[in-house]
Amino acid sequence: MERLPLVTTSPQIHAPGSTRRVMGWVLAALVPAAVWSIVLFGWRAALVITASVAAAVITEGLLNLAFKRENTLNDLSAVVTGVLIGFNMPPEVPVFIPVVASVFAIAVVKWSFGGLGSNWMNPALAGRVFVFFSWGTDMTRWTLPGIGGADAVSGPTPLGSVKLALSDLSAGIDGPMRLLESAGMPTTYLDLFLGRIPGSLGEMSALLLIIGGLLLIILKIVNWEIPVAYIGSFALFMWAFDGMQYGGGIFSGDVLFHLFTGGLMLGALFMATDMVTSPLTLKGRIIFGLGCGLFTFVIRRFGNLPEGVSLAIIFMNILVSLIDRFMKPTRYGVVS
Amino acid sequence: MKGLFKGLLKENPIFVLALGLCPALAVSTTVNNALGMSAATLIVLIGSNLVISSLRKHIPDDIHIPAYIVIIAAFVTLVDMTMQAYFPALSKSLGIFIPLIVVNCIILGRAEAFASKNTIGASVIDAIAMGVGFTVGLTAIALVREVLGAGTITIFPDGGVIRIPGLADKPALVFAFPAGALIVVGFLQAFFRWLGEVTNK
Amino acid sequence: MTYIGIIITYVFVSNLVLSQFLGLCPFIGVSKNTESAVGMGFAVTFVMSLATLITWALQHFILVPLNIVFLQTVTFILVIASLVQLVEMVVRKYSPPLYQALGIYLPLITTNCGVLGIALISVNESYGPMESFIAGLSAGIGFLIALLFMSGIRERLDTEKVPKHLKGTPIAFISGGLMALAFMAFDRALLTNLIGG
Amino acid sequence: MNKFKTFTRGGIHPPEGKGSTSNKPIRNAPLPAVAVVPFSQHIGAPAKPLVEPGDHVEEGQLIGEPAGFVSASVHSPIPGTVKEIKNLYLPSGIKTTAAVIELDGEFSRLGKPILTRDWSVMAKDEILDILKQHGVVGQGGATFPSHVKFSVPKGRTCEVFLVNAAECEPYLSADHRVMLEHTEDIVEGIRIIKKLLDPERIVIGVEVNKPDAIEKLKAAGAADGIEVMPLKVKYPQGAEKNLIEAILDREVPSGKLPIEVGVINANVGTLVSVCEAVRDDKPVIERVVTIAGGAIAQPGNIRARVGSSIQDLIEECGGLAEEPEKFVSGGPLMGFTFIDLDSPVTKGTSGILALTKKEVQSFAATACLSCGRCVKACPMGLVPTTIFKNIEHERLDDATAFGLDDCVLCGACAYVCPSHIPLISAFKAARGRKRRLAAMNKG
Amino acid sequence: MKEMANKALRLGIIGAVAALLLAVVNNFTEPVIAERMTRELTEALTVLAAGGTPGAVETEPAPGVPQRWPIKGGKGWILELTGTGYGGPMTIVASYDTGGTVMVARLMGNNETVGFGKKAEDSSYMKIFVGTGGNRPVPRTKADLGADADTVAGATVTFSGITDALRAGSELVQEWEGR
Repeated sequence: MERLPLVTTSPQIHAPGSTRRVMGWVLAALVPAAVWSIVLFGWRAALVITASVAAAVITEGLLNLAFKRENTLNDLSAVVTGVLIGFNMPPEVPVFIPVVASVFAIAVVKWSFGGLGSNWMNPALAGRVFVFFSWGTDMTRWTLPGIGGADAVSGPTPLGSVKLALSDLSAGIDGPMRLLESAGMPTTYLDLFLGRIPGSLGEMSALLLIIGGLLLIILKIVNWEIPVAYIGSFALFMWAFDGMQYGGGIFSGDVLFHLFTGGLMLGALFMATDMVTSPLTLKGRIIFGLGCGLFTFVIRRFGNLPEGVSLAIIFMNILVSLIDRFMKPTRYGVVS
Repeated sequence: MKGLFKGLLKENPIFVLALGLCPALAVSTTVNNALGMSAATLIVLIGSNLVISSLRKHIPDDIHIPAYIVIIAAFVTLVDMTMQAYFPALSKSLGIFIPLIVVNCIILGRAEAFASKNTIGASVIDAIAMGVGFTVGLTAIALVREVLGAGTITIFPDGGVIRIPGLADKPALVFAFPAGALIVVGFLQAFFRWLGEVTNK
Repeated sequence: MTYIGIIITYVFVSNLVLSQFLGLCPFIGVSKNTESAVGMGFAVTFVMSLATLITWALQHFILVPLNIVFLQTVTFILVIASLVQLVEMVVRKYSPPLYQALGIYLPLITTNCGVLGIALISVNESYGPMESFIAGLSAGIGFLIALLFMSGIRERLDTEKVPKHLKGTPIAFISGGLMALAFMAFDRALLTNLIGG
Repeated sequence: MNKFKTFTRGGIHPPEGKGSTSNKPIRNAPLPAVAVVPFSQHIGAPAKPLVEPGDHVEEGQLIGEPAGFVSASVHSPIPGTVKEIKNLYLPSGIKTTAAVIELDGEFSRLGKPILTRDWSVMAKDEILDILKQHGVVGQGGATFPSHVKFSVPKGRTCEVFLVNAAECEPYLSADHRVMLEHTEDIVEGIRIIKKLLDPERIVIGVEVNKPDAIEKLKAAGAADGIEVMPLKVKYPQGAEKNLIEAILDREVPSGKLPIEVGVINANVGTLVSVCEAVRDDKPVIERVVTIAGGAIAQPGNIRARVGSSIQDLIEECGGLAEEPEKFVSGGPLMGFTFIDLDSPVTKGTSGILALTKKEVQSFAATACLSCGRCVKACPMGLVPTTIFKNIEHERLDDATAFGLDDCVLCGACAYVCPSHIPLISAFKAARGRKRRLAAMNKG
Repeated sequence: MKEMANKALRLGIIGAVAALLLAVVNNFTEPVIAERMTRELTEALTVLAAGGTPGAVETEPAPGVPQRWPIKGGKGWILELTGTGYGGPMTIVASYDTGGTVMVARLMGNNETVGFGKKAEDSSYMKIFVGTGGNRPVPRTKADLGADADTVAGATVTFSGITDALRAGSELVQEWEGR
């Protein structure tokens, strides 16, 4: 007797796709940036990323085992969280920090809410912020990248050094690039674009991140609304108001400098777009993106912490449920 | 005797009844602060339960809330003044959370639910039970937060500090802040729920 | 501090719930759905702004001149309790719809330590009458915002697969913790630069 | 840029899969040796059987009469003897009684000249009665009895009569072929309905993937002032609420019928039946069925008698080329799976699909990622994932508040879901549970 | 009416008793508290005076210096200084010898960021300034610190705020001492 045909409820056909496929493409899109970080910082970069991935995967596996839940490692989401945490670490970070960040991300931020899909805050970012406030000094020790291993010199990131120099700004400096020059850092936009400046492992090259991000957008793995609204509004705010602290007028900010530094591309393309923790509707996503842009600007421009991307996104994560509540699509035939 | 232990697990004010949370979180950065706060709360609890249950026949129903509040506030102020005078360091680190014992829901709650209806003896025992439960809860939170957030266990501020090797040099600072406090309370609540279930079996 | 400074301080930087540990009971207790969160938030804001103003007057015209500051706690809490009663009566009499909306939350406010807390903080910071009022108002708004955010998250969590023992208040606390983590972005440094620069 | 009209919310574009059948003329299926005729082929009360085992029936003889206001007549598709009245399950899961008729005797209609009546002299009630007597039901899928549908309730007027020729379900091309081969019957059917409803406008909505049909209908309907409106290809254009929005920009209020906004609509197949019933005095005993899917050797459109076994139709199309993953009655998005190939064709059977594993793409469900694709796909502006999660947590009231009852079960959400969450299955189950709860509360 | 009066009376009695009780206790504790506070101040100043005896307080001797205390016998000065950190004003208390060299320094009030400027509250942080100001200048930037640089890593603005204040203090002391 041949096998019986399936009995299912409609619809009888489905579009191809699965969580595993989504996560797999995200990983693929992150590979170039990962390779580049290893090229720039050597084996330490590989160690940090591996450690955070291993910690994330082991934590998820153990929790599944301990609480007798079905195995969820196959969906690759823990690997993505691990890689993103690794990407957010400075190169010389003590290895226990990314490990703690991964454990916190998986166990507290994701698992305690019910696992993948149930968490409301981006686990990788929450993990990063947790260790950032816990071990601030270790999380802000940077090295100047060099092909085949990092330069021994440690210094602040471009944004950090600009913050620093701004506190004692002398006349005649018309923008962050000039400040970089005085801090002895590479000074062309191309250097920023390709990642020849100090920074977290994964945020080095804006170019590679944009390529990966575009790939995901073209494949419709992630939506375009959030990156466009985020980068657009952030650029606008920076252009409009950032020039003022250098004595310039309105609309004199150095947009390119801010776009290519401080993990903005990593945040806008790979973290803010996390489906689980971003709104469901198009309108909602645009509002979410605008909010991320605004808060990144506020934190970067006025805060003590130079980067601001992580905090802006997790702050907007808080609002996602409310955005979803108020930005529901208009229902057919229902007059409000 | 049974009444005395109910506050520990089954009716633990912090973990099961979710009462008195604000001071529990605010002052639980070190173990000794937690113990100081617990002592203050215990004294106020006993005092107010004692007075309220002995006056219970003389306080008409529709003025009972203001009357209780005055009694509780008086005890709180007493404790506050005494602490300022004789335990200045503790008083300084507990700050406005000493006067805020007034609005700690445990105290008014027990006054209304228990002391206003029971004899003096029973009320005092109830106060002790709740106070001990509060102490256990608060100390548990403080222990976790101090160990993780500072890498130490402070029993007396001068000399009684245990340093945990490794952690003391690089503690996870976040646990000393509201974020860490709330997370610790969440997990401890879940843990106590589980413990309650296991011990009931 | 300027009025703007006070507003930003108590709405974001020193948010009662997320960085001062005040008003946690209602934060957990009344945040199960958005409607009641907003109702409670407004009721608290209203009482807080009035209470800080009245306790300021009490402190400056009675307690200090008569040298009976030791009665501060007793008198403040009495003032707040009677204020809540009064507000409840007035609202019930003159605005039944408002009473419908806020009525059930009013009695809970007496034991909201945020109200007494902000009154004591205002006195400690030696604010003037207007500053006290604004501090009370913005502390209330900060409370409202935290409560609203929390209710949004909890409504979502109602339909998620939260593990059994963490359901309800524990997961609400953990959510609150993560919220507080995000609010660490708004430190005093940011405030200083925002209104100073 | 094409500027064809379509509905505004949601919608999906699954692979059309119509190419293998839409260009092939309708073939006649061989007459069945045994016809299994269910008494419940429509929405509403099952027809009341008029025959008993042993009875001899003529071709087109009434064998079941309407048992209530919303009910329809059933006729014998072939001449023969009633062998038994048995219970069976239709592919849609409906349990019904059916007459098993064994072919025997002479065909009274087949091959005979068609009698044409002058219906223009008939009264409206007379026409409605003919529809009732001849068992005309909606053939788009809902199988709503036509004599009920075309009776305008008191106090309402029908401004627009919409002809639903969207045929948005993938694979199906029966309506497309009918439009090409029965153009005149359709127009005649419209004329009859025009007399009944007296609408201000008559619009035929056709998706632009059927250009030949659009041309033919335009030419045939021009004299009667019938508008043919090309529509952008998008599923579920053929769902009546979405079609009304697409063509007229009107929205039927939640929980109401299209007449609320002055619209009555009908499927093209129904119009052919209306025409045949009124003009030719022919009851509904056959229909055009698309036989398609990757597993069918020679897919095509077949005119089959009601009651023919599906097995026979598949044989007629060359049998199975490979082992199918699923058999589906209807379109792939709203149709039902079935196992029993002896199931009969009914008035509502628009297609029989034998789908391969590759076409089906079914996976085990994983956790919802809140990607929002279901929200983007929903033609009713709902948030399917939220409704689903509320059902999952037994919050039926909340699910209802989020629009559970507005869902048209088109399946667009479940089709696009990358986590393969059984959204439609949950919605159907929840509505069933709600009905049972309501019944319990009443009783 | 009578009932109302009865209730008011009862409430009044409770209030009066409570107030009376508190007044009595306050009577005992108030002097203790006052005495303790003076003692604490003296103790703190004694520590700052580094072996000397602090003298009477003077307010606003110079802009940016809210208070100063001379160390008896002309041994130097204790200054309360204000610096600007990332979170706004910080209060620093430091004692100088007559040459303007920092003897003891403490960071009192500040609003610096957790994990960054906040760690300046540790006593080890402030130790790096002791001995600077006179013959050795107060460090201007972190680079001047050499091996100690790691102690202050990550919080440059706080660091500059403190050094600026200490340097200004040192200069004032040298000015007062007529150097």
